[in-house]
Amino acid sequence: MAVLVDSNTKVVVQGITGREGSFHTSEMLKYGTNIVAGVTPGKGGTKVAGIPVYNSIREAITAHPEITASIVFVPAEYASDAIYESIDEGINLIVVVTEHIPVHETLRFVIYSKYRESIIVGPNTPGVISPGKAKVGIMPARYFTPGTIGIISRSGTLMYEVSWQLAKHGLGVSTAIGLGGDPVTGLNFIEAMEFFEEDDETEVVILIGEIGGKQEEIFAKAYLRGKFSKPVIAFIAGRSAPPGKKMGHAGAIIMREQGTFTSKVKSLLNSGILVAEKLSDIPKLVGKVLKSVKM
Amino acid sequence: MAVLVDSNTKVVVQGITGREGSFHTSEMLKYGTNIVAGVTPGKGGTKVAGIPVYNSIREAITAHPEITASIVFVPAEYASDAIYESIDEGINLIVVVTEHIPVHETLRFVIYSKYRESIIVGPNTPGVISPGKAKVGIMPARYFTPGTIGIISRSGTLMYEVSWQLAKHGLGVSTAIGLGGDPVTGLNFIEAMEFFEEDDETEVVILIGEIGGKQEEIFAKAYLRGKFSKPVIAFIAGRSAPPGKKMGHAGAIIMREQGTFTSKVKSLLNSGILVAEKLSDIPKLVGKVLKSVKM
Amino acid sequence: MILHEYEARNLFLRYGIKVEDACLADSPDKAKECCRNVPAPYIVKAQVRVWSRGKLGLIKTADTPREVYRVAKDMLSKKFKGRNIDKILISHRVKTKRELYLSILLDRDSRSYTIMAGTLGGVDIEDIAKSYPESILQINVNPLIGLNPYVARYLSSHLKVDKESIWNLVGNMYRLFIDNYCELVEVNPLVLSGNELIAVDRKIVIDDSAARIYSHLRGFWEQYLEELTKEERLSIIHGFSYVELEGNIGIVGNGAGLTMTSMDLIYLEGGRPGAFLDLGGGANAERVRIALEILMKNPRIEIIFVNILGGITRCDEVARGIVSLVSKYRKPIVVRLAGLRENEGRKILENAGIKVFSQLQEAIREVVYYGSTGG
Amino acid sequence: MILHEYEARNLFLRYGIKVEDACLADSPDKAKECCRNVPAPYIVKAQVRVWSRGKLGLIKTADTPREVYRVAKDMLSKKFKGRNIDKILISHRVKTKRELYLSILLDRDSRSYTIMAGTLGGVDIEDIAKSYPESILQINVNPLIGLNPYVARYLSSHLKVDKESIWNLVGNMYRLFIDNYCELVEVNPLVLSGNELIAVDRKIVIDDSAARIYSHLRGFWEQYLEELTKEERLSIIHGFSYVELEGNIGIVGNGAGLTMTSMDLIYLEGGRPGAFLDLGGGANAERVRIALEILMKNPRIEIIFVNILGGITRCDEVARGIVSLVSKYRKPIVVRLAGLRENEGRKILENAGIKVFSQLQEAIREVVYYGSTGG
Repeated sequence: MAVLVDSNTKVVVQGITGREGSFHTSEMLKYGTNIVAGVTPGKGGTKVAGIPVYNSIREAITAHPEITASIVFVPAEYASDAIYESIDEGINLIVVVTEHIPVHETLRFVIYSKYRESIIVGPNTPGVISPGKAKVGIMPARYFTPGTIGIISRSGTLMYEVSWQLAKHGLGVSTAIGLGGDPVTGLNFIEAMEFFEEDDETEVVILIGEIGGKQEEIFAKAYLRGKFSKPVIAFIAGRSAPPGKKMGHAGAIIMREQGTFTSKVKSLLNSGILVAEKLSDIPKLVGKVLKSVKM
Repeated sequence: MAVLVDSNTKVVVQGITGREGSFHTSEMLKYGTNIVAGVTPGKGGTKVAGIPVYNSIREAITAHPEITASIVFVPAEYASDAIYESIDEGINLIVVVTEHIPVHETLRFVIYSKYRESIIVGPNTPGVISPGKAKVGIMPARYFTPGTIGIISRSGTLMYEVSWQLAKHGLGVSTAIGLGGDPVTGLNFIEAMEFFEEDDETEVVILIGEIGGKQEEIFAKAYLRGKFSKPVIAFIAGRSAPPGKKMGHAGAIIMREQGTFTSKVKSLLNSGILVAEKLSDIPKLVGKVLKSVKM
Repeated sequence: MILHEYEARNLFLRYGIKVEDACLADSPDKAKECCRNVPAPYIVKAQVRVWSRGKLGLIKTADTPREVYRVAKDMLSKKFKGRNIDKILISHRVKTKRELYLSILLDRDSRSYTIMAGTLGGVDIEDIAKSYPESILQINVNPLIGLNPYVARYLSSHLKVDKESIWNLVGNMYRLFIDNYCELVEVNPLVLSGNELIAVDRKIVIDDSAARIYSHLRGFWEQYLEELTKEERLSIIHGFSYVELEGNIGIVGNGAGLTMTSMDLIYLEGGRPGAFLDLGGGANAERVRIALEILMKNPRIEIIFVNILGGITRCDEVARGIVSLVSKYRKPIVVRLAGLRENEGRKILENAGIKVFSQLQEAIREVVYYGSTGG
Repeated sequence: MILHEYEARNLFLRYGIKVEDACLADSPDKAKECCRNVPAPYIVKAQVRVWSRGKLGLIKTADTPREVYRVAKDMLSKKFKGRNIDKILISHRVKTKRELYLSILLDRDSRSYTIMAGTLGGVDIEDIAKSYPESILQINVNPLIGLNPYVARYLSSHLKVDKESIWNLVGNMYRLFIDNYCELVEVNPLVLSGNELIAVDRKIVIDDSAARIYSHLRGFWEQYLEELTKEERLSIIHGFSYVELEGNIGIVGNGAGLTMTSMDLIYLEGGRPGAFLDLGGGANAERVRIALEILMKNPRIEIIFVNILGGITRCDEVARGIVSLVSKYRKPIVVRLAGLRENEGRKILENAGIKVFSQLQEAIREVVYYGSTGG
């Protein structure tokens, strides 16, 4: 088992004819992902990497009713429209790779997706990978090996880094979910954890957070209330970031947003979650937890 | 057990100082319903039937954090605002008695309630009663006796009628839910049935439908797919209604809406649901089903 | 409420939608005069609130002002459903490349709006839906989200019209639909003339509940009330649902479900319902009296069945209301009554010679028996 | 991007919100001239994009035009964060009954907008929130629903102001907030003068992603870019996140998380980060070269740490980009590189005398050592 994506996931690529879209279509196909169609308005009838291209999601679904997921490479200006199209046509899982979508637009389609019961991952996400089964995203496959550890990360490259360090210690990943670096995303930590909690194969979950927002604190509170039973190990980036600055996608540091490094680590520890000081401590902590899980 | 309301339900009455609001507050109190507060903007500080009145839902909840449900008697012009107020303040169950709320407004707050996970019953509903426990509504108590039969009805008076006929045959009701007579309502048949499906006490459910819309057909399809395990007995009003006419709240008969008597009865029967020809046949059918359930 | 087509046309104009040249007339002379401003050839349409006017012979073509005069004279002398046809619209018959169909409606079951676009316009959409379902494209629009640009892509590709034109049109129709609390906004046919999209015939249905309370809809609402009979108007003011039928039994009940069920049972027992009157919520004595009076005055009605399952209503009050009317109008009444002070009410009625039942089925049999024997 | 206060004031005016009399000046003479149109007494405010100007001495009062001249001269001769203060706003100091606080912001965690209303305005809202939390009312507004009338009831009762006035004000602020893709629209203080609500000082933060693509925000965006250093501008054009810090180690990474973690590790090992540069997605050779050049030109930076965990990027290309720069600028570089053709890349770098690591922790130690010994 794995969460969100596996070998049964049938993918349509939105924005397949663009530079990013076509490149990653090939990469995903190489990995074994089941890509069945692509969409670019006006480019219907062509092919990319052997995959048929359609003018609209409805056309794609009419030809391939088996489609269950979409990955979006459409530029920021047109991304929201493409996402609404997929939600409205009933696609269950929508992975939004696009960066720089205005946050007001994200807010709207994320709320809408909850009503329609579509799952949105991202925007600004590397995507989701279930090693050995499928990747619906842009992550480099080489850093991921199959296993029983779930990863939920706000940062893409840290997700690769952690998975790689695990691999070097002989530890593998069930599914790694990149939540996306934007201030508002479709899945948050709690919602992503709900999938892992239900997944028989996942024994422990690594949560990679960063400064900004209060998601980690909110997760910690839910964990403390006993919402989840599986062990969680956390790592928070940004301990040395000066206050009031935007560090990459670490979110708008608007006043009144407390999400500091200290408050996050404190509430996580307070909820019985192990917090790694350095990335390189993670495999060790996982090893410890797995041992206690096995007992 | 019972669904939606019971003796633990703590109610705030919106529009408590109006004629309907104050009258039914007394009636509900007489029945034993746990009413803890009322709201009418500008009337804060007064009392109705001994219940304290507040200017807003937030004030009411601050004083009575135990509130779990609201019943709305606010006139149509202001009803939507009152409903949004309750949803936004986190009230779980909102029973909307008000008639004549414009359907566009209902559509919006119903969709919003799903996102916020508030349950709306109505508009234009007699409410919900769990006989012997509590009524959050305007139904006459005398027709309802406690038992193991769930009722879901689009019509108020038919719900009373059926419950009364059951009572005369020694059969009682676990909970009766009036969906409300408007074309768009918060709960539909499927959503209401989900509650009964989970309720240990309910053995059989009576579904009272009428012409207009396709809700009954949609329910039948879900039932056929095996979504529910409990037996259902249906009754449909309007077999003799001439096509193209609005019969009371039987909904706007806009063209392209097929919901005829025949199509409803056909799809219900087709799904293995018993359909009563006359109201008076219902107790007999229930008796039969209960016997087979017991075996 | 179905708007008159000329009201709909005015709304379309106000929302920047291109419509055909037309002119409203209430006499054959005025109709001929209209032809000065409207170029030939013509189409003459009776302004009545009904579906499918074409099938009912309420739409005629004419090529000259003289012919318009003749058609107008004929049409304006007719009655439709008991009312005089008093307004006709003289429209220019637009030369067309293609006739299309476009509508937005409120779909109660999917809890959304639905856009329907058809490549075969100008004919009854229900017939088309049956015979050529693939000619109709459906797009659901969520009320909280509104129109997304992809809607224009879908419409443009299905209807084979320019994306920008259809985006403008559907955007304007959508604003009209929302602002005016419409249950339906329909263009049929939508005509492609040159490169322009023209809304040549239109239908708008407005939600009565909204028309009742919002001042910007008051004009339509008052016009609507004005055209009703006194009885229908009275019903609307009091929140009744009143429908005239073919038979001789008048049915009054509180609640649509109960009233409909009474009608169904009468029908199953072989009786002929002649009017349906749902009191709605709050069946107090005064409302019952007003409702009864409507049925008493209806000449087709020979016997009245009252079905009150009150609970909260005081039955003695209701009974007194009924009794006061019976002496005045002398039509037989059968009553099924239950509620507060039921026994007191029953006594009052029985003293006045009115049969009272508490079981629905028995009451129905009595009514049907009375009805078939002429009281 | 934080708007300048005068830009915010113009937006407020355009949305029909009452503001104080004011005039923008870029010289002491112009400031004095402003006083002809703005009645005394005055408040003079430096136009810089920063929070809490009051605390930083960037807001001064003045009672006469002469005093305004003096204050202006002083203010315009100052620097703030390395830049000249070149614009000041001369505002009329409004007589007040009460000072209030009102803002709308986008709350990522509750996935909604939040309205905050405070009865104590004119001071730092964060201080107030700590000391007098009950003085602040919070109302969440769902983006798909917008403002409901009850919001006016809540605000009016909390702020003790007339319901209609506050409904107008919050409605206009909300439209401004939505139309301009704001992360924050803030009025502090909101002044009650007579019966009028006047937005006397304002702050607006606009979402950079929206400003990048929407033409109606282009004016603000271009003004913003114009005020940046060449390096910052270059960063924004290429989608980098560039932040200058106090130390001597420049950090380049792909991905905010990885770059921040590099910074954290350097800090934990005792090194002093001097600049943070996140390349964002797509770390190709050209982007790496441009980013490196920004750091090479930063005089405070003595050593550069490059952390590329590419995977899809061809490491040999990146390596060639780095090598070409090193010969030109001669600052030491430590590289952590992983990805496609990693070995080829490593060879190219090592041939140019650049230390390459594949383990992050080892690379960090090397950088910190270099950094503390001065390379």
